[in-house]
Amino acid sequence: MTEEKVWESEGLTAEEYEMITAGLGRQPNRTELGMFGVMWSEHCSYKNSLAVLRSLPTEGERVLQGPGENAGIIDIGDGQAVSFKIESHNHPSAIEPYQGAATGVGGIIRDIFTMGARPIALLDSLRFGELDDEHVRYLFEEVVAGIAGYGNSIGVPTVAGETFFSPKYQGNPLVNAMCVGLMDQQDISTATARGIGNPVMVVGAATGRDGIQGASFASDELTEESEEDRPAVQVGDPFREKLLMEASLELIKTGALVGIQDMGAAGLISSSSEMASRGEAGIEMDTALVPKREEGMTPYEVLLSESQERMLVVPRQGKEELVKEIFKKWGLNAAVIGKVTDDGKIRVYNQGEPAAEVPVRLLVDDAPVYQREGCRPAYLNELQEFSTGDFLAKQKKNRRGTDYNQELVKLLTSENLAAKNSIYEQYDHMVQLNTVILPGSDAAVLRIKGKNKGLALTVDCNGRYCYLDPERGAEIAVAEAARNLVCSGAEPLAVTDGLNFGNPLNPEVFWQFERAAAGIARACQELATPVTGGNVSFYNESPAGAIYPTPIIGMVGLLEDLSQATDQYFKEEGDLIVLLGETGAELGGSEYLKVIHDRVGGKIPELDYIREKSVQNLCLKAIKQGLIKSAHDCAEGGLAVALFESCSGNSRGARVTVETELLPEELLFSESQSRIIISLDEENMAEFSELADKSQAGYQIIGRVQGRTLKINNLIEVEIEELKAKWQAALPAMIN
Amino acid sequence: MKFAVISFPGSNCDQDVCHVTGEVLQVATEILRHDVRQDLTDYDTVILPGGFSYGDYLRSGAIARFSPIMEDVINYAEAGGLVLGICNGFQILLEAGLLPGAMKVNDSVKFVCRQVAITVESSETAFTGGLTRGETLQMPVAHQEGNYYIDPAGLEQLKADDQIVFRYLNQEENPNGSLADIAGVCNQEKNVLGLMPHPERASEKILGSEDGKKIFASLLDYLSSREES
Amino acid sequence: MDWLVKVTIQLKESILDPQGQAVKSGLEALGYKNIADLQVGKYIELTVSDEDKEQEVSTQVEEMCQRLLANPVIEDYNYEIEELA
Amino acid sequence: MDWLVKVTIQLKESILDPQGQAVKSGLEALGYKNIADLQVGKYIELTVSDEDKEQEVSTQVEEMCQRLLANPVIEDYNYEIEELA
Ligand SMILES: Nc1ncnc2c1ncn2[C@@H]1O[C@H](COP(=O)(O)OP(=O)(O)O)[C@@H](O)[C@H]1O
Ligand SMILES: [Mg+2]
Repeated sequence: MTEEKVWESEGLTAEEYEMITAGLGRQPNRTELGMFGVMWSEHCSYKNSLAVLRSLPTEGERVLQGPGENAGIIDIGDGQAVSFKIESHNHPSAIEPYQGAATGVGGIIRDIFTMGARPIALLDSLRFGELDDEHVRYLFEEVVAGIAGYGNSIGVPTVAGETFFSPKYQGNPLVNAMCVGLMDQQDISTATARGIGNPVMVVGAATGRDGIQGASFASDELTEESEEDRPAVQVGDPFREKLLMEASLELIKTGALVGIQDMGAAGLISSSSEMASRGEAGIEMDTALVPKREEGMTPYEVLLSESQERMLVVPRQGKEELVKEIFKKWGLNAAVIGKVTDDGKIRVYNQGEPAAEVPVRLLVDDAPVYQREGCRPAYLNELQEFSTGDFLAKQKKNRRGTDYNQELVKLLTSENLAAKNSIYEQYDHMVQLNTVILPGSDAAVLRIKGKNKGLALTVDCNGRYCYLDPERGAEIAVAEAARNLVCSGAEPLAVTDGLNFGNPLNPEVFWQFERAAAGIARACQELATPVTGGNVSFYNESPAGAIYPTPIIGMVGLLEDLSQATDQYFKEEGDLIVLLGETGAELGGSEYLKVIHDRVGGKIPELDYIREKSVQNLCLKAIKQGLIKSAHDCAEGGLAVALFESCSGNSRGARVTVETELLPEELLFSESQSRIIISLDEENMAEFSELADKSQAGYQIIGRVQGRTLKINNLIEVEIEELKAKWQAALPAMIN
Repeated sequence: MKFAVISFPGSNCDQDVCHVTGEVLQVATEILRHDVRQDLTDYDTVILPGGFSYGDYLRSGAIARFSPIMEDVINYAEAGGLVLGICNGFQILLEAGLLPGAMKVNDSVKFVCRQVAITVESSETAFTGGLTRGETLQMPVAHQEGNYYIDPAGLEQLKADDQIVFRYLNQEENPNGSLADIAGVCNQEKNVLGLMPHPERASEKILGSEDGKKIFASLLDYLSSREES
Repeated sequence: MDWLVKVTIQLKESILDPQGQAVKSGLEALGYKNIADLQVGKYIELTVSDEDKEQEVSTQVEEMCQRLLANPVIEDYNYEIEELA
Repeated sequence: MDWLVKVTIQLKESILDPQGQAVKSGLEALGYKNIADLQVGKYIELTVSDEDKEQEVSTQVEEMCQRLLANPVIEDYNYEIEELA
């Protein structure tokens, strides 16, 4: 390495190196340069995304903690609060899928209990290439096993998720995990270092050389060599994290803490400097005092290690022994490594020898922020101009006597619409005894013990929509998430967003990012669901190019009355089936086009907020008045698929007749937004109509729960039991 | 009446069991730490809950079995005390030799969490006295190592002594490939029971099934009639 | 003196090995068709320090296997002991 | 000709081995205090049939390790090949 290019090995640019020398008034030493390298990486500094993220709505009556802390917090009444956040672990999962996914789960769980909340649920949002590829099958199986391995062991149920396959994720899978925690508002903790002289302590696992430079690794594209990028991968220890979680929550309850922060990406340096920055303080520490499991580690290595299952805590002076006692009881280390100072500097020693001295401001607050240029991608014109109407007309000529039964079967046994039970049955989704609506329905519902309240949880995003129209695609993700919560009887409260994109230095990718953020902002504004936190993951590219833009929306909703929890399954013979909203000729970007015609293109469905809100309000009102028995969001695969899903749960049939001008494939498979399929006792229909007539939602009775088959007009008639067996067998069959 | 639930490092169903016995069934329940020796004679039942004690590293239950309190559990069981092991608790009882046989990894080699149907094979224990032989119960399982194994002679012995307490209804319902569809066994004296399904997850209507509560109810009936006599 | 001990643990022969079966079919799916048999077990490597005689180490390791490392109901074990420099 | 292959797989050095740590403290609790180091890995025993040359078997096993049995990102592997009677 030539002397002039030292910054390159730390992932910094020449200009950034200039900024550092100017800020310090001298050249940084090797350790200091390493500190800047990780702190100014995309992963820690959000340097390419911050400007755009500022446009997201973050305020609301229930928001107790917005973006900026480890996780957001919302008020759910009765002095209780919910903390939640989503986090990506894409690159580690690409090279070591089991451990990558497992440590992703471990990291997001730490973010939640750091806030003082007990983790009560996990969700996972997964993207892979197509399963006909051997390596994709390996990634898929190992990622699922890794999420299971960590979540099951630590005893936090994984209650919902989504799984989507497309060649665009070949080589760069997405593994996003969301955690939700419950707490008393009085236990809210923050990641702040305050109070001159207060001790700074490292607690939890011992530090090793694992994961050094993981944050920089996450801020770079995957290359052929990445597989050999050994130090960036860690092995998780859910057993130890369970102990760490219990010890940390016990410690928080004592009130002895000023601040607590988990050590995730960029380890000790990031946690200490961020805590100091929030408290407008300095920190002085000696790396020799950090408990280690390897010999001869340099300060650089100790500062940058990403060893898992560790926390940094700042107790009040004199509480050191209490901290040690609690951690000892749980079989964990706790060591004082330094103290809070008033000079605004991070000062690092090694056995008393100065190793680094950097102003916190320069390291954290003054990290560069770039206003990148976006540029509308060239591919869009062609794809959006693709006319599904013309295409279908042409197809019609060639395809006489379409067998819609067969098309439905083909859709339901395709990878994206196939049943996902073989995934979520690998997750313990019941531990903690709160899961009232299990995975498989629109949203999971958890009870809150001791109260008659419940929480509804979902994650949603259609990356293909976002590829065809990032802004509306993102809006639809928010709307769908809210709709999923409403269908289960909950009022949507707030959002965490996991923004997964390609290389932001590519103007076309940056444009996707900007548009998607604008879409989220608009939809969250309209639906009154503020964003309380999230995660940005750039550089999701493989030699084959960027992934679909994938802004994942995690949403939390509240049920004031748990007895109103509603699932998507038809219940009783004879019940009426009603469709809220309206079906249009909207097959652009649909599963139908992809699966049946191998096409990706067209205009994605419209989103009309007046209709969306009307449909959601009507559905929620009807649930609250006890009028309806099931509600199901009509999404990917359209009406036919949604009806089948409603039939499948309790193995009920349905007779459905819809008067329509639409082509059969449009009626059956169009993915128009703002639609919900409900079922209700005929007795309640009059009362429901009264409600519905006052609403702008639009609705029509389309049939009845009846028999053992699903019959739609004269187009489709399928045996439910038989199709259900095929639907559930499809995914396992693709793997073996 | 008083129950003890033993919490090992990595147990994660200790609070769940405590919720059901304490809140739902209203029996005084204490959670006892693994590392504190304790005279258990005052407790009417000792429950080893589910979870991943010591991360299930090496083999499920292998390390937990040597926790200090296990000596007390063994003494308690040998003196005729009632011991219930659920899932990981069952695995620990096997490792401790309080129950015969051993656990292998599921045939699928995967963790499995779902509702299964099991049948009651013996009503000769304190935990199943209120149930009828042949009765079907719906209960969730959640485990990766529930593939019960015992050698052929051992199996004959189990049958001869009526020690098979629960079986999965049939092969399809069997989530792990266990020998003879075994879901739960007891010791010869019938005071120690281990089972893979989680009765505490099926003890409240809102969670889908109350069949698990029948096991706890049997136990309570047994204990109160014992108190009376 | 320090000793390096290498322990292998396997399911007894008569007992079906689900993990071995899964790995075997995994390999077959990758095109390795001529695997007659495959078993997955555990490999434990440990360093025992400050013992003078190999015999003592071996007694200890035997005990550790019996008590903790293996489950004699279903598993067999084997070990080798090497003297470390 | 048939061949017996014995593969051992272990985590690479500076990578955390939670399992090894747990087993080591388990043994310590049982009174075995002089264990300096302990790692838990996998042991796979397989029989490869109908290959004529050891060299071919070894090429195959090397490949199997790389592709499926181990993940070279975090694991090291070793194997021995024996000719079976
Ligand atoms: N990776 C996963 N983990 C957990 N649950 C999943 C996963 N993938 C899908 N699911 C569950 O399967 C069901 C169907 O998923 P999806 O089709 O995405 O639902 P929806 O269209 O209603 O959002 C949901 O209940 C979802 O929570
Ligand atoms: Mg969805």
